[in-house]
Amino acid sequence: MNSTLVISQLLNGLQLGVLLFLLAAGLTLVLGIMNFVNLAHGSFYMVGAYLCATFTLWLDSFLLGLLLAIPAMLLVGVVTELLVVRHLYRRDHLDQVLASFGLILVFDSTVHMVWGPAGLTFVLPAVLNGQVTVFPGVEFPVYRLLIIAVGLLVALGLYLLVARTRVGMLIRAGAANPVMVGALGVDIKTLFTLVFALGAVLAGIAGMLIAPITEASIGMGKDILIITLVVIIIGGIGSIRGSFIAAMVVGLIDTLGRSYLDDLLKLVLSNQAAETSAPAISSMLIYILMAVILYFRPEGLFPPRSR
Amino acid sequence: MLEVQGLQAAYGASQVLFGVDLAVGAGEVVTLMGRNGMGKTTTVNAIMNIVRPTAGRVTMDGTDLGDRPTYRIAQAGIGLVPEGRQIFPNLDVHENLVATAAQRRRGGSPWTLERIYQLFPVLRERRGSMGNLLSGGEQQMLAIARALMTNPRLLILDEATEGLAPLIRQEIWAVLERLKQEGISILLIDKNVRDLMRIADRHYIMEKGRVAWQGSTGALRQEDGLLARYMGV
Amino acid sequence: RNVKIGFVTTLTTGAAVIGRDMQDAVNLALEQIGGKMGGLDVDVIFEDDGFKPEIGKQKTDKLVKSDDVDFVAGYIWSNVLLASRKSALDAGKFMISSNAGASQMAGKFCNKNFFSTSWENSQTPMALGEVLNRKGVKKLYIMVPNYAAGKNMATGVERTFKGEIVGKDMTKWGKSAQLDFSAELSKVKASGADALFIFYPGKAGGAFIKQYEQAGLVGKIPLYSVFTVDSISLPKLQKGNLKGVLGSQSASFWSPDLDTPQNRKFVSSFKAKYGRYPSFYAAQSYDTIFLIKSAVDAVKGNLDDMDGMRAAMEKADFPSVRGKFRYGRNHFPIQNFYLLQVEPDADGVWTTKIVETIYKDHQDIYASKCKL
Amino acid sequence: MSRPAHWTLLAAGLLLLLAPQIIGWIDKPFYLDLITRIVILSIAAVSLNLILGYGGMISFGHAAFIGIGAYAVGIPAYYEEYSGLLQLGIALGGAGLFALVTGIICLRTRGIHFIMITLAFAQMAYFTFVSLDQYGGDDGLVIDVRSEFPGLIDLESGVQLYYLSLAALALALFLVHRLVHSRFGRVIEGARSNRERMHSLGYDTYRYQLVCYVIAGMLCGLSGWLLGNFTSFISPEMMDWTRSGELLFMVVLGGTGLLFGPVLGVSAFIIGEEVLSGITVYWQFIFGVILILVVLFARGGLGRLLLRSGDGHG
Amino acid sequence: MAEVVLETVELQKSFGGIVATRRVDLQVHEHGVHAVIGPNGAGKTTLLSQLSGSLRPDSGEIRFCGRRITRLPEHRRSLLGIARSFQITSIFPDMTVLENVALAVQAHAGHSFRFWAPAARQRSLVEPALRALEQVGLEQRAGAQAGAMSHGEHRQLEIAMALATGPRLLLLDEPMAGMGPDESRRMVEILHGLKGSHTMLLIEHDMDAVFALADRITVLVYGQVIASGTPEEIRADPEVRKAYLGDDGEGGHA
Ligand SMILES: Nc1ncnc2c1ncn2[C@@H]1O[C@H](COP(=O)(O)OP(=O)(O)OP(=O)(O)O)[C@@H](O)[C@H]1O
Ligand SMILES: Nc1ncnc2c1ncn2[C@@H]1O[C@H](COP(=O)(O)OP(=O)(O)OP(=O)(O)O)[C@@H](O)[C@H]1O
Ligand SMILES: [Mg+2]
Ligand SMILES: [Mg+2]
Repeated sequence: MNSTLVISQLLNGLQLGVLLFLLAAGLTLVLGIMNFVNLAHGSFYMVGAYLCATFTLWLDSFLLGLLLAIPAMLLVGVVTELLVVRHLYRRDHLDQVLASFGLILVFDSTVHMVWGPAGLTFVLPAVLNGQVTVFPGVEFPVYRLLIIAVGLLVALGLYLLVARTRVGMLIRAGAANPVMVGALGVDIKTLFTLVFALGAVLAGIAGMLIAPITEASIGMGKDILIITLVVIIIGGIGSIRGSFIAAMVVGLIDTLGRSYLDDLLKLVLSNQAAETSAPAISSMLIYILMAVILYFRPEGLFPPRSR
Repeated sequence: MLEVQGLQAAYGASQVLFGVDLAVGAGEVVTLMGRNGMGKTTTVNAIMNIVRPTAGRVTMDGTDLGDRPTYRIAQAGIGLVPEGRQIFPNLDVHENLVATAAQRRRGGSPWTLERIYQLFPVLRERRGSMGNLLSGGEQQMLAIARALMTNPRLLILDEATEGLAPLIRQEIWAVLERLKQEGISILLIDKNVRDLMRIADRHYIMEKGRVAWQGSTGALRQEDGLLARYMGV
Repeated sequence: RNVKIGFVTTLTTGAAVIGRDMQDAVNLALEQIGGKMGGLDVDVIFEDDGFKPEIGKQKTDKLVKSDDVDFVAGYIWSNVLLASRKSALDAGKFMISSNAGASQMAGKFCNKNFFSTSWENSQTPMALGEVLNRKGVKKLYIMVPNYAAGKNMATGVERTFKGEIVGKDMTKWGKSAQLDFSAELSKVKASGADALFIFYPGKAGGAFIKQYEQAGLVGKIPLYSVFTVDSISLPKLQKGNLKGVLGSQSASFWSPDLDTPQNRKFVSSFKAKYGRYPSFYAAQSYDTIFLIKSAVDAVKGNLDDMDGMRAAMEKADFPSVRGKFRYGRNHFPIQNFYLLQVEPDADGVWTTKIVETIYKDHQDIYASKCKL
Repeated sequence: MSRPAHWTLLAAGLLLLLAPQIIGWIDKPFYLDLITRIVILSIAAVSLNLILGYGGMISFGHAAFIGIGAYAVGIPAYYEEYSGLLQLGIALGGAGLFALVTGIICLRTRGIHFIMITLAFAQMAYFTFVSLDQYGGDDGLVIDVRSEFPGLIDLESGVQLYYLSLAALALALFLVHRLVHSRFGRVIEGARSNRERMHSLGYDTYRYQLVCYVIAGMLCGLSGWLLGNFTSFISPEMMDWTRSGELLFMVVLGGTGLLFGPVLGVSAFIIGEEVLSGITVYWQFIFGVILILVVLFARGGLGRLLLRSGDGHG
Repeated sequence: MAEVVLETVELQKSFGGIVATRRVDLQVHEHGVHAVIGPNGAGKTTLLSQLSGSLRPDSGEIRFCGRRITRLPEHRRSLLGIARSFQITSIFPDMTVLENVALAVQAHAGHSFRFWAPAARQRSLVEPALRALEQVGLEQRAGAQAGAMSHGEHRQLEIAMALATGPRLLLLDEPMAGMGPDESRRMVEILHGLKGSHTMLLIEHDMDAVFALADRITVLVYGQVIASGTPEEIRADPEVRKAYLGDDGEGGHA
């Protein structure tokens, strides 16, 4: 096997993993800690991408675009929480699923109305658009390295916030019993609003980061959502550490599957069959992984110390 | 300190409280007694606005707590040990204690982790255990400790000694007496009538969502058959 | 009674840009013919296939059963067309594909009431394969989406390309298409190919080209495409200043600068009305309306005369943007294919220009399998 | 059940029974398609409601059974095997087997994990069919001839297919009705409500839930078999997670744990989609807002909303 | 002495570093009330959970009527006649009180793979359920939704469900917790009435109840049996007084 290719593919996997982690972190907080099944999490990813693209095109600077899009995402998150989500924490999961599906439709069609069906693209500043040599012989896009760095930083920050601070404790306590947290004198509602918005911002950042690679487009959130759900389930719902590890694993498996599976399949299948079934089977890998993990560890790899 | 007038409350269509009046003075220990299902817990929850009252007034030091959200009422200085413990199952003992800790009382000696662990040595041993893995009695101690850690001016204990071993229960009564001396007011719901008579100043007996009797410990002792009538004791 | 035309295209999801271009072209054509064919008023009912075969079929059913249209037209996607064909054809309606050119429709599923105003899928890549041979390409890497047309395109280029195929990736397509090609591009880079062939219609094309540039392949492994670099993707690429695409080559039966009377009229009026270049999707849709008009005119509005209308369409006697052409017996055009190159026009707008003719009067290879 | 509810039911039943005639009068043949689709999907929704509404097993992979049922028509048809009985047998057997095998694993988990593992299996089924290039892969397969029941019923006739579907729906409803009120049904409900307590009372809930899951899977397979015949087109798309999701929404919209809730939910969903999408391309916006409002204000779904207003009169 | 119904031999269970059950030998005799007392966190509930089958012991053995049941799953033990009431109320909140109890009856009325006949009308389920409700004094509430009752009523229901399974051995985890004095006394009477027909293992911190009911008492401290004997012996045991009873030992007399 070609070792430079392997290294590039590992980096590609890592980059996808980081992106998934940004999404998974917010979702796992909201689901695991606040007990809200937010199918609309992917919509924040989409809205983030659109906002960033719009601001970037408008100001002609990716950096400024990012700086404006982040507070805008915070606003989107807060408003969503206040209008819809906050009324649903105590409802059963089905109500939440239904309402957040409604939110997906609303976000998708709003984006359609505002930006049209075409999708938005913009290009990276020249500094980010090139490649660097990471190992002798291995060139890798600068920008994808940047994504990796951002993701790792966010991971660290979140871990500290949730595991090490009183805010983290309160969020977890509020998840289990918000009434009681209130009865002990803490304004849990506002705290939840902020956490929800934080999740929205993280998802939005993921969208902002991916936009210059692919583009901002309607529906980009729906598919990533399911993969993100897989990530948090594998990692153990509510565990930041778990979603980090699971995101990396899923990122690597997906990437490596895409690059090597057809060659593997060609050993057993005809060329034609291998070529057409490889993409499907590599997409299936992460679900197989999830099912196997749930079979042996029904709570995921790192179940939070309690439910 | 705490004054409740004409409090009414309902669960959906079924009304449970029909105008409860009660008061707890500064440094006073007051009990709320009554058979199962008479509305004691509902009264407490209505005071805290956990169950939204349909009518009535709740004031603390003269200020109307009105429609304040629960957390603001707690911040006014009420510490609650709820019925059924309701500790945070996904936090460990230490986190349960510090997550909501606060300082809502001036003067006196504030409750700290150290003092709590002296009071309940078991909790120190279980410091790192998740709340839901504790035994029933350990959870109950934790619930009391958690309320103490908010250093309240008024402590409400709803069946706080349920499931506690006799020795620990005695320990709790001793603590309550100390708190009373520090000037903390206490509203107490418990089934150990004998102990209540020993430490409380005044009593309210509830029946079917109303206060059916109120009076001092002395009066309660004297009025023959009162406890038998309302409590079957 | 009116002439009723049902037009199935994609009006939602990211592929809606294509649908819009087609819709605009149809409306332009209707305007130019005064909304009349053979003396009758024309009603066009647009339906959205949601980028899904199943929905496309459902909408076709509705057009046929509920709206009782005379012609079912449109269809961007080969898989949608394949799913819908039975609904339209079994009901005895004319079906006109304004884009999708599934090979099966040219061969074993060819039908007397089915006409194409585009091409059979493998023709364009076959033309491109010839170009690759002429340029001396020895090692080719192929990337196409994993659906009916993608497979046809790959088969097409493989059929004429004489060198070695060093790699081939089929990526997920449809509503949840794969848009991040990092893993595949790394493979391309490592493969030692001296050309990369792609087919990514719609938004995937723009995303692909960006990443092609970010991966540092510009100038290293030249890009050849079909149905990817067009008037839909170019404005976005230009806006993003992705210069890598300038000079890249593709094959097509049409380009905005194709010099025929009807095309000059079409392109200039389209630009005047909508302020942008039309895409080939638009050109084919525009042709669709004129093809139908030729049929209805021939029978003087007697829409029950199916045979008369069919005979008229078989003659291909209408002003087409591609100039004069013939229909094969499978009702696919026998037409020219050109090599195009991306260049700025006089106003600096990026567009495609015809470099040379690759095939003259080319007929698809499936025609022989058609039992008509 | 209250009196007005009875009348409503009767009226709805009559309407469904006479639908083809009415559609014939008003000469809108497409509506027959619409209503057939509603009836067929209702069967799937009723089956989902059985495990979800009564059993608390939230399956996010129910579309897999639909797909299996539909491919049970398509794959034999591809080999020119059109026997309806055989195809139906494959549909029920295939769906039941899939439910058994996945159920054994899925039922080890609960809550959100159950949701996700059912999704995982459905996705595996989805990708398996995507990779079956022979049967069209991602692009699907057109079914040229519908299931044949010589001398009994001709499914090529839309009306006959409709009545067959309606009969199947009635059967499914009756079955579920009896089931949930039986001893078996009580156990299923108990297991939803408090599984630990069921164990300590002496129930092996796992076995009961598994049987329930298999029954639901087969019912849904039946719906898929009808759907395959109805659309004459099958594709992996039928088992996509969004389909499972939509089915869930329909059930919740109608009201979980209500016998007729699923039918109501499916009707509201499909008719809503049809009507709104005719009005504007942005229909999803309106639809989304309605969904949110239903959750926020009509707790317990449309079914309970109707029942409540029905009670008000009765 | 009466026959031994339940017996444990060197039962051991630990959670991480905590040994919650330490080599416990216990014998419960037929038709008696055997109380287990001890400080909070001593391992009483843990012991009971191992007996009922919801926890697996690490080592040691459990015998029920001479049969080894150490590895038997919980529901199978229930069918053998071991019923349990929970320290923390565990009911079916969205069913009616009657349905709760009927479900308990049904568990012991043969398998439940009966798909057709409506269960609500089966007298064989409803009548025993009503009887159990009467026993705990909850018959008035039969039609109420179980979730919407007060804490004390939940406790009563909890006992009724255990009774309804018609058990040979009742494992009661603090049945008096949360009940008022009146209800507590009533519960003591109920349990007293069952004494002739049932064998009971009782965990309780209400010493009045323990001394009123128990024939034998075992005292657990830190998972270990520190004393076992008749109520009189236990009350007199200085170790027990120091570790658990405090002055409350006197309470039994009051
Ligand atoms: N969540 C609820 N929904 C409906 N009714 C309730 C609810 N909680 C309590 N009730 C009813 O309200 C009445 C009063 O209950 P409450 O819990 O206040 O009684 P209590 O005096 O605290 O009794 P206990 O001593 O048993 O705790 C009871 O009749 C009970 O059935
Ligand atoms: N699942 C568990 N994991 C870890 N520790 C546990 C677990 N369950 C119980 N423990 C610990 O084991 C000890 C025994 O608990 P148990 O519940 O048996 O006590 P108990 O005697 O019933 O006390 P109480 O009278 O307070 O109910 C306690 O210290 C508890 O914290
Ligand atoms: Mg109470
Ligand atoms: Mg215990």
